[in-house]
Amino acid sequence: MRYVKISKQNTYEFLERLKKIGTLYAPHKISEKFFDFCEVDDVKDVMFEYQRTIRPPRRFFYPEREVLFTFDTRKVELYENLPSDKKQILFGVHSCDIVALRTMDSKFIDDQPDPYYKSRRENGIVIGLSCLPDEYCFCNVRRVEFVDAGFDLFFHELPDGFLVRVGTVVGHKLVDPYEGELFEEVCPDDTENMSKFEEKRTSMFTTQGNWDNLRYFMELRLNHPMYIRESEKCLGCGNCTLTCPSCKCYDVQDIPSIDGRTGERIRFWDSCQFRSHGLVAGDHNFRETKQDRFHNRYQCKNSYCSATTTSFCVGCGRCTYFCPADIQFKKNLMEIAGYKGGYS
Amino acid sequence: MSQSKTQDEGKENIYDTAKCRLLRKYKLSESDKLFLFRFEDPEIATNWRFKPGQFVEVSLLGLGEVPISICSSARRMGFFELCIRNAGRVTSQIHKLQPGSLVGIRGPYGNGFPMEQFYNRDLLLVAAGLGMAPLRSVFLYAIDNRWLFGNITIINSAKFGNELLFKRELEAMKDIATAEDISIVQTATRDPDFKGLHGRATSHFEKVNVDPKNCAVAMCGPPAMYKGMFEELIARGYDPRYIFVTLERRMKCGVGKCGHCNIGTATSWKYACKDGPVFDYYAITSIPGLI
Amino acid sequence: MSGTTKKKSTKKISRQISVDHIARIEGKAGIEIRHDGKNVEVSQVKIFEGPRYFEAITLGKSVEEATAVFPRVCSFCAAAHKITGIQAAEKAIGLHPTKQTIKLRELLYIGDYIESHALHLFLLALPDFLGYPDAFSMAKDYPEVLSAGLALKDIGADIQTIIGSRYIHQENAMMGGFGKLPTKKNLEILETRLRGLRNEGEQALETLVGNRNWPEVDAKRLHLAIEPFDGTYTMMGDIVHVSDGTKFKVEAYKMRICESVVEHSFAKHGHYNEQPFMTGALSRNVLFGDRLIERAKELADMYVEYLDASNPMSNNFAQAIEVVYYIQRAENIIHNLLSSYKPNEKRIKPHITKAGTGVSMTEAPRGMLAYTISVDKNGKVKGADIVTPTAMFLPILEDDLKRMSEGLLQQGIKDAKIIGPKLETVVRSYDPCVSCSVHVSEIK
Amino acid sequence: MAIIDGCDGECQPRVGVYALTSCYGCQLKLATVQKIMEIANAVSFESFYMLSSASKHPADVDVAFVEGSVSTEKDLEELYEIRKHSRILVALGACSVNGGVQSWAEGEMTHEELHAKVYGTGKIGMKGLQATPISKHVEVDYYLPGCPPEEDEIMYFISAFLFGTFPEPKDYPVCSECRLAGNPCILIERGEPCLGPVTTAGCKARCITFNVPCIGCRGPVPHDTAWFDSLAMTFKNKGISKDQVRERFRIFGAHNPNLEPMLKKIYGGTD
Ligand SMILES: Cc1cc2nc3c(=O)[nH]c(=O)nc-3n(C[C@H](O)[C@H](O)[C@H](O)COP(=O)(O)OP(=O)(O)OC[C@H]3O[C@@H](n4cnc5c(N)ncnc54)[C@H](O)[C@@H]3O)c2cc1C
Ligand code: SF4
Ligand code: SF4
Ligand code: SF4
Repeated sequence: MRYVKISKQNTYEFLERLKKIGTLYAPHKISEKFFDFCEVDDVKDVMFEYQRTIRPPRRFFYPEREVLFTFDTRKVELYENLPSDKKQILFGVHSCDIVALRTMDSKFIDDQPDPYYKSRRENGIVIGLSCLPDEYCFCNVRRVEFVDAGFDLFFHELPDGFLVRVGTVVGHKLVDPYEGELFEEVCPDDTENMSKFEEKRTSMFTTQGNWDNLRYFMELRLNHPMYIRESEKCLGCGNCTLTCPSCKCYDVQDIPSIDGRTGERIRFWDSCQFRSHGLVAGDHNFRETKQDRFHNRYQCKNSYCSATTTSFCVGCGRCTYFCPADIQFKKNLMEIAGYKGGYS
Repeated sequence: MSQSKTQDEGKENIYDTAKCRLLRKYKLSESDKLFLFRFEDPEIATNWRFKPGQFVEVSLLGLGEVPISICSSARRMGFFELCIRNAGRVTSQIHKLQPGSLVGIRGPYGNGFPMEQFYNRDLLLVAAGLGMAPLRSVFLYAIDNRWLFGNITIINSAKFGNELLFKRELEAMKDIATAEDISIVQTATRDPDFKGLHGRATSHFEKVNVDPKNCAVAMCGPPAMYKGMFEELIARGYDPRYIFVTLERRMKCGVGKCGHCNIGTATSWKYACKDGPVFDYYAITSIPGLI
Repeated sequence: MSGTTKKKSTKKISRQISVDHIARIEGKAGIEIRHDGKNVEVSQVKIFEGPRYFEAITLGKSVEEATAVFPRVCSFCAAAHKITGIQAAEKAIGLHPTKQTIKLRELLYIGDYIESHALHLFLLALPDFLGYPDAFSMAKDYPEVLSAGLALKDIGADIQTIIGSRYIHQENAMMGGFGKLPTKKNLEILETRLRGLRNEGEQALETLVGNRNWPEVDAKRLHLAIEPFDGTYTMMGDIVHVSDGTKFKVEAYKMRICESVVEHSFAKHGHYNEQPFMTGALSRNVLFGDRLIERAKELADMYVEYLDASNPMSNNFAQAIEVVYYIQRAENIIHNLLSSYKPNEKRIKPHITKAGTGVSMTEAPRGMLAYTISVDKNGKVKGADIVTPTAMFLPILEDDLKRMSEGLLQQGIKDAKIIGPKLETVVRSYDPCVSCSVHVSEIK
Repeated sequence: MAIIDGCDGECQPRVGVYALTSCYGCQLKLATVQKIMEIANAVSFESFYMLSSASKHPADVDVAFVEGSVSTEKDLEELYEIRKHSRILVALGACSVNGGVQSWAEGEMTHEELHAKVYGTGKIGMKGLQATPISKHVEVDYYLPGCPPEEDEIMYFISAFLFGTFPEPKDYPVCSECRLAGNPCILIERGEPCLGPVTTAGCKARCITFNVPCIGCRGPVPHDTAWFDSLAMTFKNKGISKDQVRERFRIFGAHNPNLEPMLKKIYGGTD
């Protein structure tokens, strides 16, 4: 792998140049407690330290709502509405989110590719950024705290800049023109600093241990009382799934227009926490109660993604942090599996 | 199979549909109609293949898409039939279509029944209500390839006699066959006035003319039926490796992406549209939540 | 819709002209005239709207929630109710909003003016002048007139949406400020759009002038309007002027304008010194028209004979001139705002420590609107009183209808099918807001 | 597609727009949607008093939009009349769907008391009623909630009708739209009582996008999936008083029979 270094000052310049390649998105502080990926207007607004964004990065490749087709009923024809091939650059993606994107790929690209997602993904550049965990993070036990694929560049924080790992050909091409100008060689001190950073980071995770057997306990304790207790609190609002970087359910609807013959076939994010998610004709519902739906998410998120060899949940902590009812996903999982301690 | 107007060569949009013309519609019962379709594009018409138990997504522009099992013989190339119940927004409008209308079709989707595994075996088909739709396709497959299968028994059940799908077709079949190798059992579960058999499918096993040890079973009906049938079949010595059922779930995409049809638990997470809708006995009994 | 029926036998032969449902106004009202062929005995605007007891249902609510409920009195002037209510509530608890907040509120209010006037002039009143039952049928022959109207309605609506969150029931306007301020960019876009709409602004006036065929209902009358602050022409101020030369502080409105319950509607009727009076665009023009500036001033001077203080039909013209004026004023306000805009200015959260009462009056598009709100020390509404423009001008409107029908009767016109529509036109010229008028009244 | 059975897409659907007791905002919204002229071309307005003097009442229509709550006996008579003459009846807006802000709970102050308080006794001839949603009196085919309803939902309904169907139902809360809009959560961050979690989606979290907590103008999520208890519990945990919660819920849901039992369950007897 290729490693280069960039100073903090030059990073701003680099971001400035990235803006010329396409639309640059990076974490911004949007309120007291929340961050979100926003289009970068002034590079000084970019946050290099943040825990998690309120909206997951998947939305840049798989938007909340998009028009798949337009149609005309007189011709009985669907007209494809593929995204434009404008470049989208995501700066500051944490490793959990990068793995989450790869779980998305496994569904949307690996098998019967979804042309909309694929096209955006091909036109996307992902630049990772190191982070320090808070008490909501548990990517370490999900084994995704350090990614080795799925990014074009990955920025590791150093006291005086960033150590950059180059992940793909696209990444090389981003570095090449500025080699020597913005990027310099990595010296042993930098490696030492990265080492220290990683050490500090590892020690900061509040949850430790091995979670590999979790999904078996999930199944062996299907009727754990936790489900009843916690689903009582649940508001069924879908925040957990909508903020999750690896949730992917969508719904499709035809929206006709007022001329009585044309319209749009749109898709938009759905959530398994909504009643209609499992509803079929004749009002039969395969996930009838709030508890059923609550349970469904716990099973789904802990199921296994063979492409990343991890669970679909990457431990980013969003579903807990953004739950208005304050339901603690990590804690509840630990309760089911019988894992001890480490929760604050 | 999809074709698209604006796309480049070789690129395909899995959500695009192919135009199909409605050629005929027949009334099967108060709420069910049988629709005969043909692909408009001759190339698709000749190359389109499906397996019994698979389904298509029928698209009515401005209303949406619905998954519907194909219920015709896999042999009739370019033509296929759908048996559709008027159940809501989309299906009610499909019922109003007149011959000559065009709809969009994509598919076929799902795994379908593993017909090759059924070769040289007797067949027991158990349908309840709309379940007869996919099983008709299995049945016609066996008729079309009669030499590959042993005895066939169909148990077709419905709540009321007039809701028995393909009732007359099946009766006619029996008359033609006269031979003992095809048995048709049609029963109404809640219809005292029905002039025929009464009671649930499980109560008519004496009329089943297959060898349990060498028989493949295909079932389609409500989950509640499966539980009872499983007990009955195992007790009678049917080989569990050859018991298959098809499941219904909400579906939007048909290709394992939209997530609505997800079933199972953390260790075995399935999509009914891709990993199913046909599941075998062991899958059903080992994965909680399938039925 | 209209019909003549014989009244039950009384001593005199009394005949009735009635309009069951006046079209093209906000709300459900009818007209009833009883006459003996020459003189009109009874002329009533009958209001069929149900009561909504706003003052009562907000009692005991926390004042912030109450200010979310008040604007639901009326949709046509939701911003007017919102802002007047908020101001009264702020006065009650002694909260002083920032200058920027006040400017933005005025801008929001202007959005309401433009939208409300455009709607009234183009969709409700112009069909009368051009001889159509509605704007849809008018569209075929006057497409450009209508599209000007729709463009104005849109800008009015968009100003309100951008500042207030939507153009009906703006939740973003709150006590102490706004939840979120419009971005600089959005304000700039509004400014540019407003600049491009000056011609549309004059369209209504031109069309009205070109089709002067209104019924004559001349009569001297009292006009009341609030003196705008800072010597400008706008909707906010502290002193009410009366055309007889008297003035009073808005706080005194309860003493000067009395409301009474009448038999034939859920709307109360307002009087000044026992006399009916007029309020609205025409009154503003009569009392403060000299403060108009630039193009609006020119137009007002040019068409001065159309702005006849004693003819309520002139109200339409006064409104048309206000549209021109407010487009200009909105542009100026945005321009001023932008020069020192603070997009992150925080709302002053109401902090309630003691009981108090606040009064606020503003000029809603249809005329004066008054709010009194009393709050207890826990921030709960203890009392509320709302007087709406329609409630204030209903008595004089009824008088005008009487004059109008008497005039026609004396000309020998007795056919209800002719009189009815003419009466409707008079009602429409006032641009009444029927739902406003009934949802309010005093709690003692 | 045939819009009206038996007329092969040729005839224009007839539409009526009516108001009971309300602020007229919903009609105003309908009258001021961007594409009002296109709607006017696609349908024929048989009755729309606010906009047209060519209105008839009663008029036989395919779709009747009814705004406002039933608040007088006249309202009620009119509503029955409208129902009789309409094929499809749509409740337009909060008042008509849920009773609106003017519906108050009996008990605290009865209707007679309220009436007397505002109008005194005796003088008015007309009789007022406790405001109720129209579904209490007649069958309603479709609901367009909101105070006022959203433009895109009105357009979707009308276009879907032209296609011979209804819009796909929404049975999820504003909260989800709030998240998709990328708003910071007011409830989490500021601990203010936001009704987004129990309010029917469709407004794209309009108010919260302006930093204003939802007051529930679109009414509770249908099919009993508005989890009032869970929300009240959340509010309680955030230190919001029973009184505050009650007032919030009452703005648009005063008549909700579950309100008091729910508060009792979560907060117990204390205030
Ligand atoms: C694999 C499979 C095979 C099927 N085969 C047949 C068949 O052969 N004949 C037949 O009549 N029906 C069949 N169905 C059921 C059929 O799809 C539903 O009856 C139909 O979707 C109802 O749609 P609607 O819009 O008319 O009803 P509504 O109740 O109005 O549906 C509302 C929404 O729910 C969705 N929906 C409702 N039920 C289902 C469902 N079961 N699956 C997916 N989405 C649903 C619809 O897409 C629609 O968007 C099958 C379903 C599945 C999953
Ligand atoms: S389930 Fe929760 S913690 Fe896991 S990836 Fe999704 S949002 Fe993050
Ligand atoms: S602000 Fe309100 S609507 Fe938005 S997420 Fe929080 S609780 Fe839900
Ligand atoms: S956020 Fe709440 S109050 Fe605001 S529009 Fe939506 S439902 Fe109504």
